[in-house]
Amino acid sequence: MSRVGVFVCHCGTNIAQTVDVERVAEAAKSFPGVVYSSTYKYMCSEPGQAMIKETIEKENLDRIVICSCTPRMHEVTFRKMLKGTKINPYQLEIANIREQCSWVHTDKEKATEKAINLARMSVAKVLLNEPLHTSSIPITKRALVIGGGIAGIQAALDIADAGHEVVLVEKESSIGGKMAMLDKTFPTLDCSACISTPKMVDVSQHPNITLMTSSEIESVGGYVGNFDVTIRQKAKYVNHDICTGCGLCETKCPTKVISEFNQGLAKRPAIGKMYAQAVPAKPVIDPNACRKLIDGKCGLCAKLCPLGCINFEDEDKLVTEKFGAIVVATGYQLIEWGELYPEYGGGKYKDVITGLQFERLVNASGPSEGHILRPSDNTEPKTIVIIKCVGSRDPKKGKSYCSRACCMYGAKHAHQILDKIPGAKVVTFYIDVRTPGKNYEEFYDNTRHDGAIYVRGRVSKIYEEDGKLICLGEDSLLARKVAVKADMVVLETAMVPAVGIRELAGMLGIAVDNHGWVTEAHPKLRPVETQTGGVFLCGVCQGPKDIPDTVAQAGAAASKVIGLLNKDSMETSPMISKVDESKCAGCGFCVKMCPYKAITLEDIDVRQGPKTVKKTVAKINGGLCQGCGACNVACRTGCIELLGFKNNQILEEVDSLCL
Amino acid sequence: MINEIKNACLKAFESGEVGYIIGWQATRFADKTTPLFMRSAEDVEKLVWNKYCVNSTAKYALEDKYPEKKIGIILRGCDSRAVARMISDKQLKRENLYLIGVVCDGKEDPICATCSHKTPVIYDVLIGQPTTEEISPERFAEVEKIAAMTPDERYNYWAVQYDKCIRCYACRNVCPACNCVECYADQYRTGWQGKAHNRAENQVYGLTRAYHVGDRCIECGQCERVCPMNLPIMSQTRKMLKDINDLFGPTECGLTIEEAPVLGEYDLNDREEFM
Amino acid sequence: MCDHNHNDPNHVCTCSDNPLVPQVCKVIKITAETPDVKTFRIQTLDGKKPFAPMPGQLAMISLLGVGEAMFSITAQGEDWIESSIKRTGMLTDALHEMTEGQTIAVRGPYGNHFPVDDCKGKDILFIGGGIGLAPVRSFIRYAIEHREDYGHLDVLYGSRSSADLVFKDDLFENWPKVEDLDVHLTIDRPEEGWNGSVAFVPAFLEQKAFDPAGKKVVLCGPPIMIKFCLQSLLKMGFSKENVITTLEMRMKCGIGKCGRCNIGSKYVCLDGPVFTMSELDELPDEK
Amino acid sequence: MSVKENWEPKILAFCCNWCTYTGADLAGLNRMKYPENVHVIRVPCSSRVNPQFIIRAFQKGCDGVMVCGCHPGDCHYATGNYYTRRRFMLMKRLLEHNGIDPNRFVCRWISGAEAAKFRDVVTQVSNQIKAMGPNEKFREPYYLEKEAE
Amino acid sequence: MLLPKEKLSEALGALAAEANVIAPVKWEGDVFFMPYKGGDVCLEGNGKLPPKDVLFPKTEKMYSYSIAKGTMTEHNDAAATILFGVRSCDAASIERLDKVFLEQGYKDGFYSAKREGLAVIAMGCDKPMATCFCTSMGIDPMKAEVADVQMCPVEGGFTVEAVTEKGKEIVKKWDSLLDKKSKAKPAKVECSLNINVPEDFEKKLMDMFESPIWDDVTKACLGCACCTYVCPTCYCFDINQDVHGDEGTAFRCWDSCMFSDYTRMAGGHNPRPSKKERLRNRYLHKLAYYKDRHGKYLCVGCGRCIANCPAHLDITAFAEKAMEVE
Repeated sequence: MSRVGVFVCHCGTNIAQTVDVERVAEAAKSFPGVVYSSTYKYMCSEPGQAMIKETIEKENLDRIVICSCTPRMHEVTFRKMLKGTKINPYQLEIANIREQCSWVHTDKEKATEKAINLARMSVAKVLLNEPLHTSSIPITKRALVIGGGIAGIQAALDIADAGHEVVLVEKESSIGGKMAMLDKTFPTLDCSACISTPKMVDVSQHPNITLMTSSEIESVGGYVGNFDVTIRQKAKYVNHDICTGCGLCETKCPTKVISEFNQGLAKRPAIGKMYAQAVPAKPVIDPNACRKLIDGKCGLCAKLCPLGCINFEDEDKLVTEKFGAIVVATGYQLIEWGELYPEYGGGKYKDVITGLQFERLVNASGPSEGHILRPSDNTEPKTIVIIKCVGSRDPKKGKSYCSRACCMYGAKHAHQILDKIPGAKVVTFYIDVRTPGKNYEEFYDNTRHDGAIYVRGRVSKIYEEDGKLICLGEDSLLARKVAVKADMVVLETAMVPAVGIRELAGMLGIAVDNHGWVTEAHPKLRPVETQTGGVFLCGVCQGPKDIPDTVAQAGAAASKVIGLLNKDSMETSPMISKVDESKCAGCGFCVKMCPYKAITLEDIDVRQGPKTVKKTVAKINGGLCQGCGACNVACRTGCIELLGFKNNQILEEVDSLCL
Repeated sequence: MINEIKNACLKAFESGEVGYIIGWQATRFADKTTPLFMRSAEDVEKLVWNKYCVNSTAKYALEDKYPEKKIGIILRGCDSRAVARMISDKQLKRENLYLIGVVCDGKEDPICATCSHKTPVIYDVLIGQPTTEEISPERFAEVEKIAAMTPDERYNYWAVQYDKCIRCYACRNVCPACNCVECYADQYRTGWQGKAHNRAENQVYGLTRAYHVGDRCIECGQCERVCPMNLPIMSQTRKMLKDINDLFGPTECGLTIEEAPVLGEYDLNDREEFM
Repeated sequence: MCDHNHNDPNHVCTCSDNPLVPQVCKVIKITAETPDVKTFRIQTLDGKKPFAPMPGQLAMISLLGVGEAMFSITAQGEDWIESSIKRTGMLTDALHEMTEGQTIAVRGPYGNHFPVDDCKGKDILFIGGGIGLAPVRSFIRYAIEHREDYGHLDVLYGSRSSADLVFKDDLFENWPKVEDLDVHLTIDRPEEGWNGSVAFVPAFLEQKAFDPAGKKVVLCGPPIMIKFCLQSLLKMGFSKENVITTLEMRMKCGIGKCGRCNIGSKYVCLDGPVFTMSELDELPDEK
Repeated sequence: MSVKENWEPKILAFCCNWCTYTGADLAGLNRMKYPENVHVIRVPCSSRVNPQFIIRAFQKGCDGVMVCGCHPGDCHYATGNYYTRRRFMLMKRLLEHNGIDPNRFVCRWISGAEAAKFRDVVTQVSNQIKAMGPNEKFREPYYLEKEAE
Repeated sequence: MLLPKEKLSEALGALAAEANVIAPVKWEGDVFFMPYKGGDVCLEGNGKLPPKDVLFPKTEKMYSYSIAKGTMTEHNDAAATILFGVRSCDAASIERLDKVFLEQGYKDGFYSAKREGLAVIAMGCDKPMATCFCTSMGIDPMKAEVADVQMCPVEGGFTVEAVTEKGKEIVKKWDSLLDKKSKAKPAKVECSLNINVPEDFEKKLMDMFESPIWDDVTKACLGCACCTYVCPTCYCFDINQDVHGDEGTAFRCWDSCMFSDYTRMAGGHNPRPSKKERLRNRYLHKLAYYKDRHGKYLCVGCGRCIANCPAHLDITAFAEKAMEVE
């Protein structure tokens, strides 16, 4: 039989006061398999550990049970201690006779009785503990950042600065995301471009960062440290290696289509940069607009281009690369308010615009060079109504959550209007004004000080009447109806997850909530990690937030990635599940149950009499399995078992309670 | 009806795709038939179709997982659900099977009274007119009868049953949902199930098996039919099915070939009673 | 109640009146023969031999709380019996972790035994493979004790490597000293420091080319070795009834009651484990 | 059935390492008091507890069994306790269908911070079972005989 | 002599005073051999389970031990029992078990203690069931092999004839109830199910070991142990340990050659891997191996395996098919 040593700790008086430790040690001698038992004042102390190590040698023990405080406290300590002995660190069990025995009971007789039971249960389990060894998986020292907004840019820069290679993938033809569209940012009112463009330039010039614009993720395989990601580089029809970005083609292109970057307030040619400060500053051709690509006519840009960079036969390219970590920074988009709010004109009135459209109007590089003009007749509006929580905090018509940043950029818009249009009248309809940040409240106060009128209530209807937009609402503080004749209305609409986030989450094996926001591993403990090892997240893709929080999260995600990539290999916990392939029937009940998608069904060759046949069995990816054990119960045969908590170990523990 | 089935079998053999077909044949006793494995045309002559064809034909296909040719099976309603069950559990491949569905006329088996699927749910060729199906009100009668007792009465009722059990494992070997490679009860090293024949071990076996198949039981009633000691095994699995019905919505197992068992799923707004 | 064949003079039986209930004994000596084979010397609590087995007979050894299994008795002395056990399963694992002085439970002796009588006056060729030498050794020791009853003795034994040779002291010291007894050793794969033969047992057997006249063969080892050795022996002219072997089968009761170890109508624990090759041919091919 | 006066029930509690076990330790840290008959088995997640362990506990002589885990949504492994919830909703009813007194098997969600809730649940279960007396149902003959001596 | 029908329960009551009487009683819808506690017995058919349980219980403690102390105590407490209402087929099965447990070089202590304390009151069989074929196996329904007292049903009661010394003592106890003058004789009875078993059928069966009929005869079998556990002559058992910390008990319990792990060896090799080999071994054991060893068929024709087989296999159908094979 194996030789078990039982060590009962006094823990000063913490245990010895209500548990007769000598009697526990004495009783332990009678348990099957126990050949030595003793007590000591402080088992976790230096001399305590030395005593244990010495006893292991002297008594030739092969497993030990320590009756002391909670394993959550010193399991790691005692396992490290065992590393120095011939016993495998996992042939150790700890009986919790302090937090769950001596500290919570008063009757010494019964507490000692319980301590003996707990010791017997631990001995019964330790007899079946097998030596376990951590296995290590290599780590590819490259990171992938998905999404080129400020979140992705900041994360990429931090990781690259730490010396690791980064690939930044952006769906649009340029990075910059929503921040590039903004004019000013609250609360400091510093110009958005002045913050983001230098970072964008750093990205393009950073030796460690490879920028892939107009690209999307096609498929993700592998696991933490060893992801193989296939990226689809959509056709640009312009050879960026030769192109110098002179812009000649852009000015000559005859077709004009609605510019998405300018939120539909202006037109753009079929070929061109997304916007002036685009990075990379090189044009691409929009295949749905270019006449040459649609019906073979024109091709003017190809003729004009001095360096012959235009190539109409360009195709999508699929690139597969290996990565150690992935950061999701896919950002957000604004809710399609048109069908949701017909009462606001449902998009018919040209002068009822969204917050981003207003940003483009007020932006110096925008379609109106910064002059706030009514999109309908380009005249300067005198009375502007701002309506907040359009789609947010509205479970029936839009989203139930608050989009967090609109109160602040609503106040900013009011400030900009009062600043740019002297004598303008700004009426802001709100439910609550939320200013949850440093200098946020003061910024809001200044705006009201500048003359912005805040009316508490929702606008119920907007209709056009002789060139004016009549906004009917109610001032719930004064309990009276309000009607404002406005020249223009700005709707601060809700943030919703970016298009395609559900498909991307599916590929990465991460979860999204019912709104589509990516689910973090734990809101407080692991806010920038996901359930899948090696996949991190930052920015609005996790939930509505403003730029300061986004940048903070980007730094946090980067530090997590750097922490991972600094190591050559990663030790996986040995307490993971293992499959006995001879008994596995390949039914797949365990596969769906794994929160980490660590189990896959694969075919193996098995000799069956004369011929070999393909048999489907479950296979576990040691890197992904976190050792929760849910699959163990899914398997009726019991052939998938969590090492350290195998079925026979727990059965012995249950049996030994009532011996 | 018998001739149509025989023709279907002959046609299957002519197609050359089918290795053998499983059906029923007469025995020396008028009130009993036994499974028949037809390999050629003349075997088809022995085929019978009467109210004593109570053996389930489906599970035999499990013993031949890598057949050269297709396995033909003549399916009543419950057998077709058994095939659907085993395909959902990935133990049988649909392409290895040639299924001859026969609309069942009810057999000499108590379960047929509460049968809700006389028409096979899966087949390659169907014989007989499909009937309208509805779930019998008596489905959970037995379970409700036991539920009406007090806990002690219930325990004594089951204690007597499990005193009778002789652990012959016929209920396991006939059940299409019991398709493990090696049953937990045969793995002594793990120690789930003792070998002793006493009430406690029988209860462990009875309850464990009920729990293993509870959310996949197709209510074919074979376990009760084969039990030599006439234990009310279906009342255990039907209790599970009744709970699944009440808690997670109406459930009937073995109706499709990609069926996700209830215990393999979860729903965020399941009933919360452990708060 | 145990009605063994009492007519055999040196048959001593101290087992209790119920053959299924073992006797508590102690392990007085454990010698590690090879990394995975140990020999256990067993004695009753009051220092006597639990029973006096005939060569080739088996004993049901059980470790209280773990399990019971059948092992061949490889040797016996004045007040002890010995059994060599290879580490293959749960019980043997536990046995291999025992220390001297610990208690063990034993019952037996079971099964028939080597045909010591009708081998009298003949030469005997003992062939062993790996742990297969253990049952054969009981007959070799018997033959040495009754040396005058038997003709020329040959011991032909092979194993995977030199470290895997069991009973090294017998092979190298004791048996070569016995007159008219030759020891032939071989290992499967070449090893430095080993100048003996390097060959599988069947091939080594054919090199030796023994003369079958008046010679009995005792052959034990893994089934694959027995199959090929038998072919070689038949090629050399041996007849099947002169080749004796022991069979391995799952056994529970050891006294022909539990019905588990039957091959055809014969019970390996009762009618065996010793069979001649001709007897085996009559049994259905279900080994 | 007269309950021997100094009889103490033996109750087994499977506690998930991340929530309930932490809650139990916290109860210890705050020196909260509860009866001595509950013995905790630590499991990584409540989804590791196989409902068959409950039958085993009653067979091997336990008088009550508890399964405790994180609140749904808080599971350290994301979806573990959703499965636990379904499994034990069904097993609890199956046990009651076979005559086990509902108060002998208790499943509760107790988070890492709810030390007081852990104490209250344990105390309540322990007192209930103490009032009910030893559990005779499903018990192995070995324990019934030992009981008889 | 004749025991009137209405005096039967009184007769049994008299015996029950001194020893425990086992009799066929209706329980939970079937007839089982159970301790007789008054009331009437049920004499139709031969009972769902055979009386073998009396001599060879489903689970039987052999010995208990303490690992630390190394002590061992045997459990062999067999009380005197009287087995009433045993049909000739079950009585023959007791004779078959005696050959196994009491002879062949070893006497099984547990079985022999129970066997010595057992008195068998055989009951002749006037209405064999549809599945009975004991006459084909050379068994006389009205004359049991190991009976201490042979009773046969006749008009108005049962003839009583003491065969052994034990039988005489029992009949003595019934002295006041017996009608000594009656000369009633039981009528000859034939089973409806008959197979004429040829001479040395076992030799032919053993030579058919490799014949192809085994494939289709065993195809429909489910591989369960139903037939072995209802069979009066199946005696296979397994020995196991029930360990509780330091104490342990070795017990023996019924086992079946039809289970997959019955012959699985430590290394995983199994000489009988599939149900075909196992059912072949079972049929051959019943109709060949036992006869080859002990001279009598192990099958006593009670028909329980035919009545209870889930797949409705039939050993007599197999026998007839085997006879056709040359």
